Amino acid sequence: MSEFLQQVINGISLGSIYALIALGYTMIYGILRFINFAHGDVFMVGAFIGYFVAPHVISLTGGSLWIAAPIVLIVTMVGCSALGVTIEKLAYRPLRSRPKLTVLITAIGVSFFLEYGGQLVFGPDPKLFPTLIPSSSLINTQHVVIGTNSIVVILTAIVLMLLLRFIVYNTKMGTAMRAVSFDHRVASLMGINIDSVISFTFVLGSGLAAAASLLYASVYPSINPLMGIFPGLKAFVAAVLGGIGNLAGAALGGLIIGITETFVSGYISSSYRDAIAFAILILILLFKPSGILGRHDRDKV
Amino acid sequence: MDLLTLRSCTMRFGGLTAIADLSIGLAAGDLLGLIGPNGAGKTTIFNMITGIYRPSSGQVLFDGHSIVGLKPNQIADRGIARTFQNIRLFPSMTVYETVQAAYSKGVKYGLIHAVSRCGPFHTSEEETDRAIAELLEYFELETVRNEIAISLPYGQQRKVELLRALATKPKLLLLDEPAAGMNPSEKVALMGLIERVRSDFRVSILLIDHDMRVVMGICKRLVVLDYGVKIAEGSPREIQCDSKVIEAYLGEPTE
Amino acid sequence: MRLHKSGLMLIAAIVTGFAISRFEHLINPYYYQVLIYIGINIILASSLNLINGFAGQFSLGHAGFMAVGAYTSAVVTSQLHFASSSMLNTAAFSLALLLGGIVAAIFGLLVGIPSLRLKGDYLAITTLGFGEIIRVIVQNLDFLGGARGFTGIPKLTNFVWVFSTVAIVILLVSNLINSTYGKSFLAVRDDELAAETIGISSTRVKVIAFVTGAFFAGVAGALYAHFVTYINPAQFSFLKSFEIVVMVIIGGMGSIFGVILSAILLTILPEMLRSVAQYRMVVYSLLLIVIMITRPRGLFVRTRTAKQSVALKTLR
Amino acid sequence: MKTYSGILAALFTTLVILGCGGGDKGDEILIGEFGSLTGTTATFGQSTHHGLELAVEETNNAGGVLGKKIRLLVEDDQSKPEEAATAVTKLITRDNVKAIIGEVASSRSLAAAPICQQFKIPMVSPASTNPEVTKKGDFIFRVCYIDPFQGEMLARFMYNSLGFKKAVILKDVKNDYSVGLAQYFRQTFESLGGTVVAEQAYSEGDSDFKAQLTALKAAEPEAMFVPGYYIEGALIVKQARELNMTMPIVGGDGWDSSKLLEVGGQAMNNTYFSTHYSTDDTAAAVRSFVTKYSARFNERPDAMAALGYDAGLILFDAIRRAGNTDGTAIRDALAATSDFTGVTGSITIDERRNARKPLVILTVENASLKYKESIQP
Repeated sequence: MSEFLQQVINGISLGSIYALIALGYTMIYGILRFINFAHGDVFMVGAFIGYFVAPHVISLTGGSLWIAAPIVLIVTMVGCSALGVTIEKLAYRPLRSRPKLTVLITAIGVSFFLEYGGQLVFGPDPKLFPTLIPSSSLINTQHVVIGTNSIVVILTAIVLMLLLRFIVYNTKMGTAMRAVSFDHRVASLMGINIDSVISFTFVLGSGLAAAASLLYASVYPSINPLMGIFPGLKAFVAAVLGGIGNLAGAALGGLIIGITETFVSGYISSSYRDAIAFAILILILLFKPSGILGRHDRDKV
Repeated sequence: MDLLTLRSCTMRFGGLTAIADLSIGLAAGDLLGLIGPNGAGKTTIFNMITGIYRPSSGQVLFDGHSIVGLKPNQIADRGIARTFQNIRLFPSMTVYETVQAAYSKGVKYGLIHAVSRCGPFHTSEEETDRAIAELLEYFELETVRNEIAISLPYGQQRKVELLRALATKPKLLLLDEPAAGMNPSEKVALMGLIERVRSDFRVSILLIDHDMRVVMGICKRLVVLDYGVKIAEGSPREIQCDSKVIEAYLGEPTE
Repeated sequence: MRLHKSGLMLIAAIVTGFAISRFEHLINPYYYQVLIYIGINIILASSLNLINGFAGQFSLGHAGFMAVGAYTSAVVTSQLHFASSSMLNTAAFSLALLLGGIVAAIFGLLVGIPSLRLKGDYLAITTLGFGEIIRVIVQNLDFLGGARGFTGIPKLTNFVWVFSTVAIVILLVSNLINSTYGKSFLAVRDDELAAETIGISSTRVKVIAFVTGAFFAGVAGALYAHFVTYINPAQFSFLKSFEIVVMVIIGGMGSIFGVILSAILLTILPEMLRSVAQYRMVVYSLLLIVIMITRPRGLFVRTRTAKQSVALKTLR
Repeated sequence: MKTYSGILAALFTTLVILGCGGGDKGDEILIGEFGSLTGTTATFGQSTHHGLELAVEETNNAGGVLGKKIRLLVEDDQSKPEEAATAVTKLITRDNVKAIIGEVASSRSLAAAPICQQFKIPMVSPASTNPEVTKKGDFIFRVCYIDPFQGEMLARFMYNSLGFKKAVILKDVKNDYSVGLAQYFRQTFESLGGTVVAEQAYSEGDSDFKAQLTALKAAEPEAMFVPGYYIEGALIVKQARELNMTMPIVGGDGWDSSKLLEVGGQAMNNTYFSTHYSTDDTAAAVRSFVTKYSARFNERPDAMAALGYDAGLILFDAIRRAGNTDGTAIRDALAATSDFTGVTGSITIDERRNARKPLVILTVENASLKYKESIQP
């Protein structure tokens, strides 16, 4: 029972990180209808920005992590947002009216570029991520341990998700985003500037990926240029699982993948973990192709 | 016995009823016109017959057998072919290839023969080639046979689509607003062609149009639809005098 | 005479292959090796082109089929290998290639079935998932060596085997596509619904495409395994699938000749970039992005009419 | 069709022209290195490369070998076996190298070894520990010990020196090295009378191990064996400590990196791992290597760097003894290597072309490495 409880906490903590990445995937998909394969690598770049920025910030703030961490978070989010918008402008925008497949391949190209470029610039060896979240155990019994890490991860994820929800549903830009995701043409007829909405979406998505990367790196403090591949892929699976284009779905999908993976690792075998995430995905798609919370697109005749 | 029978068919999308309790009969050799204002549910009926939608309730009988629940390609195999309101040609194909695609189902050889080019392959391909050539000639399309179909003028695209449907050798042809976007003289020519096709290919036709005058000339019988409900049925003359029809069309631009 | 044209072409190709193989020892082994990789990549890209380019089903799981073929054939030859007799070797290897292809085709059927319900991105991620599942399963099978890989595969692949297969694949795909029968593939790709309404079963087309494509991916995997002589699951990850997809896209989906050229180009390019070692993957990825922006329909495809481009644009 | 043929012709021409040249210039001895300079295990490839570079520079500064300078040609294999095969073929047949050094990962060495054997070019692997590698032929050597030896020694160490009877294993299923080590450890440990009460697995590149650790903890082990690479090793130890698992944790030579303590910190206390040498070793060879390496690359050498360095020196020594650069002569000289004083100990090449040399066990106390003991073969 105690083992079970521990696994649930491990799972939620991992799942909320997946959820943050998945939100970026799902928003970009909702607006542009293509899989931004480079999203996982934006996540990776976020971790490296944090790696380079954090020591300076920490020394400037006199070592107080409670002040330093939010500053690093903001700097990283700004950095990743700038990267996301740049990628969109340079690589995706020229292709906006082209077949989705072309954009998909371009996204794969961008992903390779960031990974191999990262190996070149940052070096291929793993780096130790500095401590941003003061690590101690909140609950520490013989069998169950809950550290500040897990709690901070879960709380930050919840706050960011609520913030995102507020932006999407209660601001003018959010309304414009929803309009664009519904129909580009109609939205532009309504006087919405599609370009700025898309840029804004990349700002939000990449910012969330940046936050996720800091949380991830704080819990698992080894970062390297290829670290984005699997979390990115899993997050995408989570987005599809929840119903791609659906914010609540992405969060739910992230949690499901995180918890399932943890349970499979703990009770069956971690060697099947990567396969299990995909197996769930395939089953869901076979029985409910639009995902758990997704709406079904009907082929218009 | 009727070739096609719709027996109290209803089609609902969520809370919206697109077709309500509709019954239609079409005898072999008939040319039945289905008219009604925009949004009356005409295309929905076609989608129901061709298996794209499954009716929420009711029966669709073709040649005496129910075709509800069959897939579109199975229904096409039974002998129902259609055209689309917003022409759906294959964007990568020439006119010839488009017709070839319609023949791909009926070739007298299989995958192994296709890839190895032996057995009945060459005989069958020659037969198909001759048949396509005849059809292209009949529709006066032989000069554009190697043009990409969707690069042709609108009127010719309509013809190619009609030809593609006919190439499947249907018993029943469903034409969805074949005259849309044409000028009056083109419309007249097209109606002439449809009438000729009906007799030359011994095919029954169900034709949709929202413009009554287009179909008056060639249809012996008309069904009028409004908001998914059949409001009148009869000869063109009877329909023209029907008060409900006039009411439904009042204020409707009739081009 | 015309009746046997394909057969003659095939025989000519194989005879040429044999003739060249006579001079095998004259070719620098490095070029020889690159040539073999070119051949294997042509098989992989052409077979994926059948699924992606002709049947319009976007698959990201080709490396999985390749893995199935590679491992199946490796098991067969490790059971049947008679080093002493070249006749028996040939027989064993033929059987291994065939079985590799067949088992991969069975997996193709398994993957093809979900494709009946899924489209576009969903299909892409599902096929990617299947590929990864295959890899993970192999990784957990001890009798296949698990993560440690399968060693001691006899080196049976040579120029003749590879380029005979290349000839067969190209001929087969072009014969299929240029036949009336094959038009059903293009029809499903162009407009699935319209294809259905003229009696074409999209189910059948998709399943045939997946099974045939997987078969040849399996054969390519078997050829690969018996050339490299060592295989491990990591070689068949989704990155390998990406590589093959990129070949198809850059060659031009549905262009037989373009895909062959791009398979050649993309095998040689990394070799040419060897001198820039660490930079080469960065250069490669930049090229990929630039090509997609400037020649999105592929490097080797004639430009279509404007109207057609518009129509194709709205397709997916 | 015409333009296509044109393009095709152009492509083939490029293939033929493609980097012609290479070959001996008479005053140089060409040595080929293939390694994972990029890709998933790039960090090992680069360390080995640095070590080897240092060996080449030193040798050349001291006048070279047989009166000639050593020239090192490096090919990146992107951490992929098929790339390793191509790279080695190119080095041998296009560049005409006299010997090959590589690779760290056994999977790539296994792909390259048959090619070296075929062309009768000696290959020296710095760190491939899978026993299969040198079985590929009599031209294939290595300067490290093999997995069965290491697994056995670690099991004996845990059972005899530490005195534990109940162990658990957490291995990397994606990594052939880790799987092998786990297998040999288990065999020996059980034959000694110990029990492996639970075994769990993770995959290379993972960074969350809490699920597996929670399950292992439930088996109540006295000690844990974590064969794998340092980055995962350190994370596993760290997370284990967070989960209140205080038992001793033992790792293999994959743990040896300065990063281990950087990542693990104080959590690494009470861990042990086997390696090839200790940087604290007072032997002259080690001290000079550590000093020179740190000065040249601005980082402390890890085990891979030391093995790369030794692989180079042993090869150059063999060429010197062979008296010429003929492949067979170098092979015979390599096979006769005996008591060579390398950074990683006194190395003798045995009849299976594996290195017979001591295994060093280090422990961590107060977040710094301490020499524990050396186990002679």
